[in-house]
Amino acid sequence: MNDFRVYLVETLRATELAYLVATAGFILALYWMNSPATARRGVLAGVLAMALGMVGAALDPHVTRWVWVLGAIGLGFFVGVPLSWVPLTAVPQRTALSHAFGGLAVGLLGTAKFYDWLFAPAHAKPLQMTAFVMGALVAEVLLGFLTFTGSLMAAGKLQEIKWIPQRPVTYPFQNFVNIGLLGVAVLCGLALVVWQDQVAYLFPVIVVLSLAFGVLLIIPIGGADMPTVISLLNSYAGLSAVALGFVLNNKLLITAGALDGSSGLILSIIMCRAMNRSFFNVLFGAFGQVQGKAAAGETKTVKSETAEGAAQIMEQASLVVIVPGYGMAVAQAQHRVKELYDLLTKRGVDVRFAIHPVAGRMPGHMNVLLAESEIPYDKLVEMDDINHDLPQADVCLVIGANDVVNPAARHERASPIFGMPIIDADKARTCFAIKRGMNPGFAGIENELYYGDRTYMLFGDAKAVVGEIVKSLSGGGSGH
Amino acid sequence: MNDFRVYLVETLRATELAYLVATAGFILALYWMNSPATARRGVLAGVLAMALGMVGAALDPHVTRWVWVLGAIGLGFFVGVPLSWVPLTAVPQRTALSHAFGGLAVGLLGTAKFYDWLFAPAHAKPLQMTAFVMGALVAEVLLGFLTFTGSLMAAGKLQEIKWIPQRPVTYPFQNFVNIGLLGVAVLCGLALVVWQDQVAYLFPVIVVLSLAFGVLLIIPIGGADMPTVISLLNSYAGLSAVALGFVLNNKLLITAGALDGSSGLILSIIMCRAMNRSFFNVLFGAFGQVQGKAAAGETKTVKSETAEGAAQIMEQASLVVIVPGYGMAVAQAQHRVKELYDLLTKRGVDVRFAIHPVAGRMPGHMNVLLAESEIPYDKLVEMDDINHDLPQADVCLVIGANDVVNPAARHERASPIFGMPIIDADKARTCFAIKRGMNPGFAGIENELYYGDRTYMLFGDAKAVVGEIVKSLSGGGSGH
Amino acid sequence: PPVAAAGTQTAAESASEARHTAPPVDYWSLLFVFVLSTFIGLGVIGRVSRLLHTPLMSLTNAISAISVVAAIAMTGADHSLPITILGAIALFASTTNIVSGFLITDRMLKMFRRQEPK
Amino acid sequence: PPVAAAGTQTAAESASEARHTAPPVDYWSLLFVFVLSTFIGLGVIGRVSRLLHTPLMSLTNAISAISVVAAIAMTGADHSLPITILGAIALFASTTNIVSGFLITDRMLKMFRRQEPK
Ligand SMILES: NC(=O)c1ccc[n+]([C@@H]2O[C@H](COP(=O)([O-])OP(=O)(O)OC[C@H]3O[C@@H](n4cnc5c(N)ncnc54)[C@H](OP(=O)(O)O)[C@@H]3O)[C@@H](O)[C@H]2O)c1
Ligand SMILES: NC(=O)c1ccc[n+]([C@@H]2O[C@H](COP(=O)([O-])OP(=O)(O)OC[C@H]3O[C@@H](n4cnc5c(N)ncnc54)[C@H](OP(=O)(O)O)[C@@H]3O)[C@@H](O)[C@H]2O)c1
Repeated sequence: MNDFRVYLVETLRATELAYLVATAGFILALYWMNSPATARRGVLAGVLAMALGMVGAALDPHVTRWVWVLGAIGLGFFVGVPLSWVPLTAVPQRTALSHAFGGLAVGLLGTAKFYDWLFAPAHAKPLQMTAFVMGALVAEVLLGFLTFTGSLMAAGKLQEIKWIPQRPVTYPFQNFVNIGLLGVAVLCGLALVVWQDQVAYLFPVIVVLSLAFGVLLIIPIGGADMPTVISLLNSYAGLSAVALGFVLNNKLLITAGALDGSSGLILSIIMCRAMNRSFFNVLFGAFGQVQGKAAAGETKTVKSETAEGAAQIMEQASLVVIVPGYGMAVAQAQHRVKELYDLLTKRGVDVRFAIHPVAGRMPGHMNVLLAESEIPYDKLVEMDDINHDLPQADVCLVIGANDVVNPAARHERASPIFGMPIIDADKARTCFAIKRGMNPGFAGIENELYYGDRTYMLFGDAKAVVGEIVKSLSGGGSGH
Repeated sequence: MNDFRVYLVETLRATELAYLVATAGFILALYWMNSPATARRGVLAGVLAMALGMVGAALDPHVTRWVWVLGAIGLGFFVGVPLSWVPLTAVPQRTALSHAFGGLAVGLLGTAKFYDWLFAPAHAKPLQMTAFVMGALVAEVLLGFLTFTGSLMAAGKLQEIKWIPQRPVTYPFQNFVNIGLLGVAVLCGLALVVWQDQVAYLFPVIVVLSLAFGVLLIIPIGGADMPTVISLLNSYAGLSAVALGFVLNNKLLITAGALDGSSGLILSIIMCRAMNRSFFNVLFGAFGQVQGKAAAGETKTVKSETAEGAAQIMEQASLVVIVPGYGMAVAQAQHRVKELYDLLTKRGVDVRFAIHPVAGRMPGHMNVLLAESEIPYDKLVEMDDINHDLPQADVCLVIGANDVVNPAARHERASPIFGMPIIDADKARTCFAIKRGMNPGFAGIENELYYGDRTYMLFGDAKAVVGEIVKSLSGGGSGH
Repeated sequence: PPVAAAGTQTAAESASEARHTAPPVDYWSLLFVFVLSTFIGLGVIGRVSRLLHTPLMSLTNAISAISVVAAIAMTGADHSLPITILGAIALFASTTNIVSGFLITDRMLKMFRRQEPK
Repeated sequence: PPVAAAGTQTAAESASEARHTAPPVDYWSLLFVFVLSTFIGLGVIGRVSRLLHTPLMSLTNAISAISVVAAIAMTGADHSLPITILGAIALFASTTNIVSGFLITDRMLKMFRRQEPK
């Protein structure tokens, strides 16, 4: 058995081959995500690539402690399977938690590698600790542990755990403290690169500093900015895998890590752009800290409408555009929305969904929820396309969206969302807005849409209100 | 000076760095070709990358014979600059000739490397000739010399050189002979891989066989299929550079060669698809061999029209679609077409150009010609888009196009072009077709479009006929 | 090119030592691999459908657990107990990510369907 | 991984010899580089505007003259005359391709212009 593995690995180079094929598999996995029609094939490619990579690693003739290996893998399955059953609203938290696990794994591997090298007798070092390798090892440990605590904090903020403050926590000279901390960690790393095992005691210092830095990096960022931060942490996780690949001379780690790193980067750029904010603003802007300045002076009045009234108007419409937002996710109203969609479609009304890139709390949030309720994905229209149609829409129904339909983004220079592209709900002939009260959304500002001439509020929980509309549609129009 | 180079290369790894940056440059060069607005930036990136690569190579401290190096480079400039002045109609030939040069260079380098290794004393071999390296070397030489003679043949056919037959040359068992020849070359290669310098005499055999194979591969292919073949040869040239990279452990050769190889492959696939033919059919189909079967039975009649008549009708049109083809290229009519475009546009007529992917004799042929005459490129519409507009077009003016507007592709199962997507010239209200006589186009078949109810022929050379239309437009309508 | 200058050792020492332990590494190749993969990542991710950004996040999350291959080697080879334990924790954590990441991605993707033809 | 089994030599021989001549090569890294570049090529070329397929052909033609880097080493280093001559011919041929390829591509691209705003 072991001879056979030696033959496979040393003569046939089976590991290298497996890694090469696995790389191609990961690339295809991401490539196939370009359309929902091929996306599941992409997952399959990813699973096969990962399995191939694991088999390739297990072929290594040095791997003999099967009890440990299989035990850890089994335990991983045991925990991983239930973790995949979380409700869809908890997907951001799960992703963050998962990044924390990933960061921990990479950090521990780096630590293990370091001490393995340190304690090995001089004539049989397990790896040649050149400056390059030591540098990569330090970068890997730093990124890994930083991702670990940072992601834990992010997960906590998203889950709204009590003892983790949701609002940004700021204190004087915060950025100086953070940068100083990072600077010390980097200096320790440089010292290790130069003096190697003579300053081995600096290694635990780096570990502690990165753990602390992860926490400090996240606390000044508001809970609602967490999706962007998670994406960025994903990028860090990828980069730490790359660094591990440099340490171990493992090309699969490098390719998969780089794919990951670029993915996280691009997603956070997309989010920042859709919010018209910069990276810098997200990371250091303490967004969502100032609050309540919205409730200024003059009292404006809103008109409200009943669910029955709204149902009647929608029934007569020829084009209804529905704008879902974070409120729909909170209320879990997507299945009711599907019933509404079915009823209106049956009556010959053309119903389309306007999807803003940052509606909800993670990129693509609305798409997943609406897909869950089995609304066909060709009815989900991107912002730029639907804005062409909105002036012709008879009704625009806003379900728990706020910032993404706030016209202040178009003209109010002082507004924190100024310049963010929005869905032109105010251009439809009639606009109905479902929300529980007059609370602001994520950006913490008032929305003049609600005070518009053609806007009518439908106050209440999104699930309840849509349910009422559905009831009056199916009751009143059953003989239709 | 030399010490400095040693320091740069061995300590700073300047060559590797230059190659890495050059690789990124080549990728960006191709990436920027995605739009005419950025394409020239792409050329700049390519030039800089190439220069960086050359500098990187010249940093090698072993490079000392500057007279030879600079002499050869100078001579290359001396010949290369005039070669870039060829008229645009000769671009396919120039490209083919250039591939021949490239193939020759790679082939010679492989040969030089082989004999350099063979004649070196056993204790100072310039490279470690593992099975892998020998295999790569053989592949490189094979592909290089095959590309050399194959491209020369292709250039000859395109230039219509007298002693190179235009029509496919076939003989019995042709494919067997070709495959046999290739088989022998591959066997010789395998022998070299196994027995190395003991069978060194097989190396010249491989060289001769690949030179012969290049010729034999091309002669059964018709002159008009040359563009596809050139693209494929481009792909081979790229692969041979990759093989050279494996021999020399040079990553820049591998990356640039692979970019090239995939580019050639994709372009030939695009061409094949647009002609609805398979690779196999192009390479072994002897297309264009059978001729004249078109002139069958019944005599149909065509209507012809004068240039003045056509001018009158176009003047009154609101949408004119112009379909250029190979005949426009032959007649060099593009500047007259631009005058026609200007006159009609000035009169408020909407003029658009319908560009078929394989109109002319190379991909993008029509675009380049029309761009040369300064027609704005946003007026050049791709086939699928223009086919939507054609039923609304008042006039469709076909200038020297034939196969790409042949309705037989839609319904005549027996036709060699059956299934090829075409431009729906027959759906316009009126169709004018400019050509010199009733000769068939590249595919050698009759075109029922010319016999249609709404089609009128404008017989004559494309340049002359368009010139007459322009004259009568500017004469008759000058007071407009 | 492989043997890079080691800190306190002479080149000859480190080279001969390398034969006993691990072969010298061609870092420039690794850098090439990194740069090329980054290009691929940027190209491929830019083309992912906006509909699928949430599943994309969980898919890349699963892929980032690729450190599992290093964890297997660390856990399975003959190391001292503390190192084996660190390796096993890493292996457990990565496997969890792989399993839950792929499963939840697939669960989400299953929900996307086209309008049924009527 | 680098030292692959050489035909007639023992591994030790070839390794010691390698130190004198050229360092051992990590072929698997090179294969990775090849596969990754091919992926990039397929992705990038598929996105090239159809308008520009002719200039693309001459641009890739220029890029395929990358063998120039090998030709420089072959011509410039201390080799026997026949080999230097072969190298010089290759260097001449590649330079020709580079120069004419880039120049003609640029000449074609210069011709593409947008509708001037009126
Ligand atoms: N998607 C992303 O990737 C992402 C990432 C980071 C940040 N963001 C930010 O998140 C925001 C998303 O905008 P959005 O318009 O979707 O949401 P929003 O602006 O946060 O507004 C949500 C609205 O829903 C209402 N609501 C909450 N629970 C409800 C329930 N159960 N029933 C009915 N209504 C309910 C709330 O008003 P009441 O309390 O009055 O009901 C609130 O005004 C943007 O500012 C975006 O920049 C998004
Ligand atoms: N573009 C590519 O990449 C590519 C590659 C390989 C093959 N092809 C093939 O090439 C063909 C291209 O189609 P096409 O419609 O452009 O051309 P075509 O079918 O070859 O027809 C060209 C027509 O132009 C006429 N013509 C020639 N010289 C002329 C002149 N001086 N003035 C006026 N008319 C003249 C000819 O008729 P008269 O002799 O009667 O005047 C001929 O019928 C397709 O079959 C395609 O598959 C293209």
